[in-house]
Amino acid sequence: MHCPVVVLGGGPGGYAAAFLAADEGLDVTIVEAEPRLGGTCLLRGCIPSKALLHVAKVIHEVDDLRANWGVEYPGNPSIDIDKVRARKDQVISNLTGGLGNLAKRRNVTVIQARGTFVNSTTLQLEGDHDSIPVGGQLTFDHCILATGSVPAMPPAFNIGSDRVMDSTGALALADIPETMLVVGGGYIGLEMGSVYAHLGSKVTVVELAEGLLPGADRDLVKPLAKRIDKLCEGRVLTNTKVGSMTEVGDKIQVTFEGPAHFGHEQFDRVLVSIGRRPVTRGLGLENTSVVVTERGFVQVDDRQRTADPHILAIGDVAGDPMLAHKATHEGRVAAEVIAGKPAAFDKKAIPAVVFTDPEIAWAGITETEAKRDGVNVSVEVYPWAASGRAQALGITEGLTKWLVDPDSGRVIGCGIVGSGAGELIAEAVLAIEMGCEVHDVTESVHPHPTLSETLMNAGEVHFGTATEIFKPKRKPASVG
Amino acid sequence: MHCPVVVLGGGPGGYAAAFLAADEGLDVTIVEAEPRLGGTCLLRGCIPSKALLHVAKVIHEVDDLRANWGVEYPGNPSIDIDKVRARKDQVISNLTGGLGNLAKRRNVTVIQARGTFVNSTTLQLEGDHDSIPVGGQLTFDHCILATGSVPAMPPAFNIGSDRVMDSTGALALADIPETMLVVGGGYIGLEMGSVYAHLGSKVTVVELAEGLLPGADRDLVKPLAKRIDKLCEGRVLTNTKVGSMTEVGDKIQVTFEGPAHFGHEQFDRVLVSIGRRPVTRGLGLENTSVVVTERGFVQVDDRQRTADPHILAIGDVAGDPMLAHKATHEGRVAAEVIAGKPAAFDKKAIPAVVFTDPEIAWAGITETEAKRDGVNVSVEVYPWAASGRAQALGITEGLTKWLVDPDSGRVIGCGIVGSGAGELIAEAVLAIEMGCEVHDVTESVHPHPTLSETLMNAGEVHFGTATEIFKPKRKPASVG
Amino acid sequence: TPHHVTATTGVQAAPAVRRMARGLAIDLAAVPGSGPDGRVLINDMTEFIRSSRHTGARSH
Ligand SMILES: Cc1cc2nc3c(=O)[nH]c(=O)nc-3n(C[C@H](O)[C@H](O)[C@H](O)COP(=O)(O)OP(=O)(O)OC[C@H]3O[C@@H](n4cnc5c(N)ncnc54)[C@H](O)[C@@H]3O)c2cc1C
Ligand SMILES: Cc1cc2nc3c(=O)[nH]c(=O)nc-3n(C[C@H](O)[C@H](O)[C@H](O)COP(=O)(O)OP(=O)(O)OC[C@H]3O[C@@H](n4cnc5c(N)ncnc54)[C@H](O)[C@@H]3O)c2cc1C
Repeated sequence: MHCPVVVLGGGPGGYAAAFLAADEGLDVTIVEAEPRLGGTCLLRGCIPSKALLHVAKVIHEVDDLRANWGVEYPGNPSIDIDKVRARKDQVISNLTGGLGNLAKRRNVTVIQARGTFVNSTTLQLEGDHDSIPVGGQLTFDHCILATGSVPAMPPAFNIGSDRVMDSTGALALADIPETMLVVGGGYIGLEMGSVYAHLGSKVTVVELAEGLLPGADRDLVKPLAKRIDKLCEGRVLTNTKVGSMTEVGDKIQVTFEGPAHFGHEQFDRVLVSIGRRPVTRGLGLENTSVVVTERGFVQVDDRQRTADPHILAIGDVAGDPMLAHKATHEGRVAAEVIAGKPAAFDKKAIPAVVFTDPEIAWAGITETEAKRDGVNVSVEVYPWAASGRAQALGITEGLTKWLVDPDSGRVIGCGIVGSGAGELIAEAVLAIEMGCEVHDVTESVHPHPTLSETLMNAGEVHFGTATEIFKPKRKPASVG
Repeated sequence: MHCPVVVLGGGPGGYAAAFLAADEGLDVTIVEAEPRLGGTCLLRGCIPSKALLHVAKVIHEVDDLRANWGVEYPGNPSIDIDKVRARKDQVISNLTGGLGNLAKRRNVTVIQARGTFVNSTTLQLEGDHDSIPVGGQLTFDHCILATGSVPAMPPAFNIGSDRVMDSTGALALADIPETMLVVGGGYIGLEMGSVYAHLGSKVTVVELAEGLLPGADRDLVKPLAKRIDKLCEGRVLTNTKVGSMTEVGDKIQVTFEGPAHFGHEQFDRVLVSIGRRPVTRGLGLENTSVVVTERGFVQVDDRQRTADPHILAIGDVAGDPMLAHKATHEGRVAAEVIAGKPAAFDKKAIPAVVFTDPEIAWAGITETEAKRDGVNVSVEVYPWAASGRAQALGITEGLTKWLVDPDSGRVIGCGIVGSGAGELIAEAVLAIEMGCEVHDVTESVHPHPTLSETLMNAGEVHFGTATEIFKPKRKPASVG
Repeated sequence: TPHHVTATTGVQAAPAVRRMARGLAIDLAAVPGSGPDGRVLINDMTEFIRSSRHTGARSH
């Protein structure tokens, strides 16, 4: 069978690419190993994690109503874990079912099979699904490689026990263990750890680096670290290496090898969330001209083209940051490039969001990067304690900051920590992409009272004229 | 006493103007009748209403957890109304206390007095506070008039009973009445009605017009109207005039005079929220050259200058929309104009937000206005049912739409209904102010999974290429 | 990383303008920008195209 455009992998990168290519009038086939479209993001990533985080958030807010507002629900919530799981699975089915319908309506063929490259224009299809064409091969003019990534699981932790889980296992929500260790204080570990902690587990977090969320600006991490520490009742072990894991009865015994924390401890479950690995091995890429980097990513240019003229690559398999929205936009670029449209992936800002409570979000250049690379920026910070909305909601620990290019006065980076940061960062992305100067942001009327005002206010800090804080940049008027 | 710049009224317009004028190096005095800065917004408007709406929202979310997520708190919440009120008052004190400190640190003099104009450069100060200078008069070079607005209360409803309240009374939260009538289905009525309904009152809403929120686009109102109807158990009387009110025992008897609903009914409390009236009477404006319009607003130009060369006016007193963020931005313009800066109030988009659940927000041109004025627009609607985030949160009734100028491809209006709409609209305001084309929005990477993506997706609808819905604009690829 | 470089250096233009330039194979650096700090606006593009049509200077 021949199809002009084949997309290998039906995740947020792959289906976005396939659907747009179809909308552009191309004849498209998706090859996906799983019975459902959606990929990591929909089946075992972004979506189920956010559904569970919603439950965690409401439980937290009820605690806050009790503590601070005089509104008290009697007792603790009873949690029917089967219903929680069913609801989460329902959300997934709705969305993945929707994608299936959309593929049909767009005349996109979906083949359920594992594809491997025989050569630059042929895929071998493994599997036993009816959708696999006779002969089990598919030839193409263009293939968009979108095989995504999988959780990294070092052999030392891979001890053949169900009690040692990756993020997929944690999202399966088999039970609410009494005690749980989260190995890795990155965003996935903190999101899932928060969920289990709010559902009632005693969670411990262990992180090799000096602080949680290595790489993120410290001032953004601080309020979250404080909250996580409280949630874990102090059991946050940074600067600590996990040595070995062994199954002991129905527990997992874990040894901590310092430098900050030594000894061993037993947990009912362990979540290993130390990173993700792009899926480039075992795909037969050696039969093509595609170049794979040392770190296992497919090398692409700004049009998502690989070194093989027939193959483009997008999403997690095509490099960092491994985020769904990056995958989607790259997918759209790849589809447009094949359709002959003037697309390129030349983004100035790809937002990153940690959907904990508080949320952390940033886009464009970070303070950490600016320091590392010696980029001269002015950093304009607005504390949420000065925001009427934050006061009304009782979430005054947040902050919003802009990184401004001192020469042009343009905003080139933004960081936010606080409830809803993930929504707020979108305006910052637009501002950075548009090359907005600080005045463009401060003179846009932000609705009152909202947290979006903090973006405007942080801009005002640049001029020393934020209404609700006193941080003059000009000399004060001579007094007397 | 003489002060170069006097601001009459210490609301969000007045204090923003005063603080910026001080930051610009000017010598500033605020004259405010009340003992605290903050005005309507902070003392009896935006801030306390949003604090109470937060409580309402969490109560709603707990109901949703119970109904849909298998997470159940035993029984109903006990609501300690004194604590709720105390918390709300605490929020107000924090913020108003903050403003007091900021005034001090900026060397802004605050006089607690009622000011009236003796002539174009002199205020008479009434009151007995120490801050009033000897002689009780204040002369100035420039006065910024920022006296705001007060609730409209028609004489027919002003029957001298505590049980008939305006928004100030409703926010005082004297009790949680068993039954409550909200007269006027505008944003203030719906916000306060929602609060009382969630706290346990049986609320009835009566509105003269055919639908709630007259003036707002109907597709935005629809999901909210449905929710309000459920919250009020069907007691939403649109197309209905309130005739008279009388106190009968400890109830208020209200007559409904059709055309859709007739008869009379008794309520424990009535909230009259039919609009607000600018404060221009009794100020001695007749002793100045300030021109007041038929509707009672002070006439200003785009630099906030009145017909009197010494007097500028801002905020609610200076015209619609009567919103805090409009007041603040006008205040900043007035301060800059006095300081000789090139400011003008030339906004393309002033957002409006209804902070109910779901929220409604819009900015720029509305569909209703476009129809009325015969402006040719393409309307691009994205239903939240297609959003992964909305599915994960179970809030799929929302929608996001752009109004696009078909000639230039620029976004000129935006409307959103759904949770968090008030935060999301900020990006739309920036886009409209920047003159963004639809591509600018669709090619900005919006983080996944967030509701901000719906702005990008609604933009994609413009091109017929939104991934998660099928709404082709081009002819479908020839099939076979 | 590359996307940060474009954030601080290079020609400033909105995504839609960048897209237009790519489509017409125009080097944005060659287009005089009339926006703040030399930002290239859509109108600058149309003007540039019009004037290059006259002079035949357009690089295709
Ligand atoms: C717990 C968790 C939470 C996350 N939360 C977020 C978040 O909030 N926001 C965010 O942006 N990102 C999040 N991510 C990351 C996000 O899921 C990925 O960045 C995204 O899914 C990448 O999309 P993709 O299309 O490149 O690949 P994937 O989604 O990984 O999809 C790849 C697809 O290819 C298929 N495939 C692989 N090999 C073959 C083959 N040989 N033949 C056929 N099919 C094949 C796979 O079955 C899979 O369906 C999260 C990830 C996890 C694990
Ligand atoms: C219940 C409610 C909810 C609201 N919610 C929102 C919202 O969510 N978002 C929003 O944008 N807007 C909201 N508003 C509207 C908002 O409060 C007003 O638009 C805003 O306060 C106007 O600001 P201002 O500075 O013009 O006037 P005001 O805030 O009204 O302040 C005027 C001040 O002037 C003082 N004053 C008046 N006359 C004199 C005098 N002669 N001498 C001395 N002092 C005087 C008054 O005491 C007052 O403090 C709400 C209003 C209400 C009632």
